[in-house]
Amino acid sequence: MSAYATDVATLARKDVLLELRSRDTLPAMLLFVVSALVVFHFALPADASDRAEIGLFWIALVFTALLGLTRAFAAEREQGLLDGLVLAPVDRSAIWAAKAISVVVFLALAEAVALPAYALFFQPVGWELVAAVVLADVGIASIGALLAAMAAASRSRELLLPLLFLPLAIPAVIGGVGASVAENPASFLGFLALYDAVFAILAWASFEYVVTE
Amino acid sequence: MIRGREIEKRFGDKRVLRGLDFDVPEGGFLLVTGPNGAGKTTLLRLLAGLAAPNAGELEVAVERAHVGFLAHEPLVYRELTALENLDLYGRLYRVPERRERTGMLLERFGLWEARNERAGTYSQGMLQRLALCRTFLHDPALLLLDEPFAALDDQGADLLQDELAGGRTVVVAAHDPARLATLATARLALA
Amino acid sequence: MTSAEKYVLAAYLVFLAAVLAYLVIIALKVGRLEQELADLARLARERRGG
Amino acid sequence: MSSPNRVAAAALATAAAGLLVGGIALAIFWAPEDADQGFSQKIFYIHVPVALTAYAFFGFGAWKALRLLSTRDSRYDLESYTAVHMGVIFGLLTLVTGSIWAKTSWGQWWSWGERQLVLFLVVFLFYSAYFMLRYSTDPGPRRERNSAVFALFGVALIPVSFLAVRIAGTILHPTVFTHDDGVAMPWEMFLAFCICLGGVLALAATFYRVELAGKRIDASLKELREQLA
Repeated sequence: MSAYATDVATLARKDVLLELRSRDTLPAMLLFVVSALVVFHFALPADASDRAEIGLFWIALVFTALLGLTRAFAAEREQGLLDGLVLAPVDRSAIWAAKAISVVVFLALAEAVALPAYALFFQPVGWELVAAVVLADVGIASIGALLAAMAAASRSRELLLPLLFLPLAIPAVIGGVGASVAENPASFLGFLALYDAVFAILAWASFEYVVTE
Repeated sequence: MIRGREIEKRFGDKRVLRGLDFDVPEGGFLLVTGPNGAGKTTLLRLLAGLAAPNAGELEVAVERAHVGFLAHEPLVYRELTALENLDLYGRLYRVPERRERTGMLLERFGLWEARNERAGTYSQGMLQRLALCRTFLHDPALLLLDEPFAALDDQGADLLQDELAGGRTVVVAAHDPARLATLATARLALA
Repeated sequence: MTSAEKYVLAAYLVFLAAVLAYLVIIALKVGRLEQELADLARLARERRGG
Repeated sequence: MSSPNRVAAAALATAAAGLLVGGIALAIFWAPEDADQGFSQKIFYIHVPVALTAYAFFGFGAWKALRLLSTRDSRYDLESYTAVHMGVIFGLLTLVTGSIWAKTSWGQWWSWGERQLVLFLVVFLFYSAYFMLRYSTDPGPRRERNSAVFALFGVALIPVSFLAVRIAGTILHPTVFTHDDGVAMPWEMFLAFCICLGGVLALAATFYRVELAGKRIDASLKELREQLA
């Protein structure tokens, strides 16, 4: 594998190992997404439209992602470790790529629980919803990983990350909800792919500036 | 090896370093002294490439792969064991015969018995020794050490002193340079 | 005035109000800067005057 | 401000005043009324120029951010910050005049069908977060670079959100009413519009220079205070 891919793999393995060791982000995300869906059930009127239910699913997804992202650079921040990674002879965007991959992994695990729960509580899950979720995860993780590193340098991290993240997540929600509801989801899935590409490239190119001075 | 001319570094409106000149030849030993907040750590971060000067010219004729940086923080993950931490850095620095070198360093710095314990369970002194293992893991040509003797007991300090004498280029920041006075080939006092 | 005219007037007044508010903010800022400059000048004189 | 700057600023200010007064007068008294919207369409002459100016500032702020990242010269940080700050002020003005226009055209202060305004709301929310990022990060290279990167994300968000709001329109809330102010309008209207636009842009440039000068004086006073302390 190319040197870059090796570094990304090394760093991603470390992120997943850290999570398995501390076991604080993943259980929280799983519990959060299911309890959010249950709360939504009570929040919705009995004859709620499909679109209302789908909309709430996507809100649950975005906030579950936020939960994971708030913890994304927790270890590096609390132990002042980012310098260690930035010092290494590694392309700094590999740190971002590894973190984004680990966020996608945690999100996917949370969705592996959320989608069946949604099918159980609300309505059957179509392939287009699953495709939209996968595509949205990529965009959310790419942007979120960069914003998490940015917020790590600020004083009020937990407060700042949602503010930075939500406006950027609006297109993902529009694409996601649209794909799940529209007769031909193709245009929405295509939009999500464009959204992923634009922001993944921008995040990949600008991460270096977020971690060096 | 390192050349600095009129180096200046500002943090917001506070000027931390101003008009600094220094030269460190190959194998040289520069001792940087000064009270806390004088900018010693900032200077080391500039040399390590973690930050760039706002003005002036700085040349470090060594790539990141050959720089060893011992910071205030040990830069090791508390949730991972000593072995896992060194394995991570070993891969990132592409250290040849990673396992053998890791074992040798842990042995030398007296951490072999605790190699499978999480760094979070280590005492401050043990953490500092693990940080030293991390710093020397890739056999760096340039050593940047920030208050290296802090939190080290005598035995650890002796180990470090032997390592420093190994002919590498070294820049050390310390505010009580007792142990280093003999080794220093040049000094830089920051006000 | 028709209701449409009222609303159009309102829109332009909002714009005017924004411009004036901004002028007030800038004026206050200039005043603060002058005050700060005066303090510094006094400080400098004390330092030099001994 | 150095003297040539002061002359330039004065010239800009007078140009702004002249263009604005002339433009608005033309728009209200000379330009023909819109066929279906009638007199309420006159808000167009202030709403659209202000919106375009806001976008111009966001683009300008992103350009300065790019300059900061490539040259590390913190002079650009102040310029990028001022530009985004002006962009948000004009953004607020756009939302207010836009909702007044919605009220007089369709009787409600906000209509999700009006794509331009919805897009503007998303962009406005984003750049408001820019200030949260600046206020919660200590001054220094870290804040400058994070703000710069964030400003670049804003510029990428504008076209992406434009597309998102457009496709959202097809299913989520069919656009019942919208101000499709295409350029196919009588030349008188277009002329009045251009003059108003020139006036607003000149006014914006004046404010930008004044605010930037204010921020620079602030910075040098702080530095002076540090040396004297």
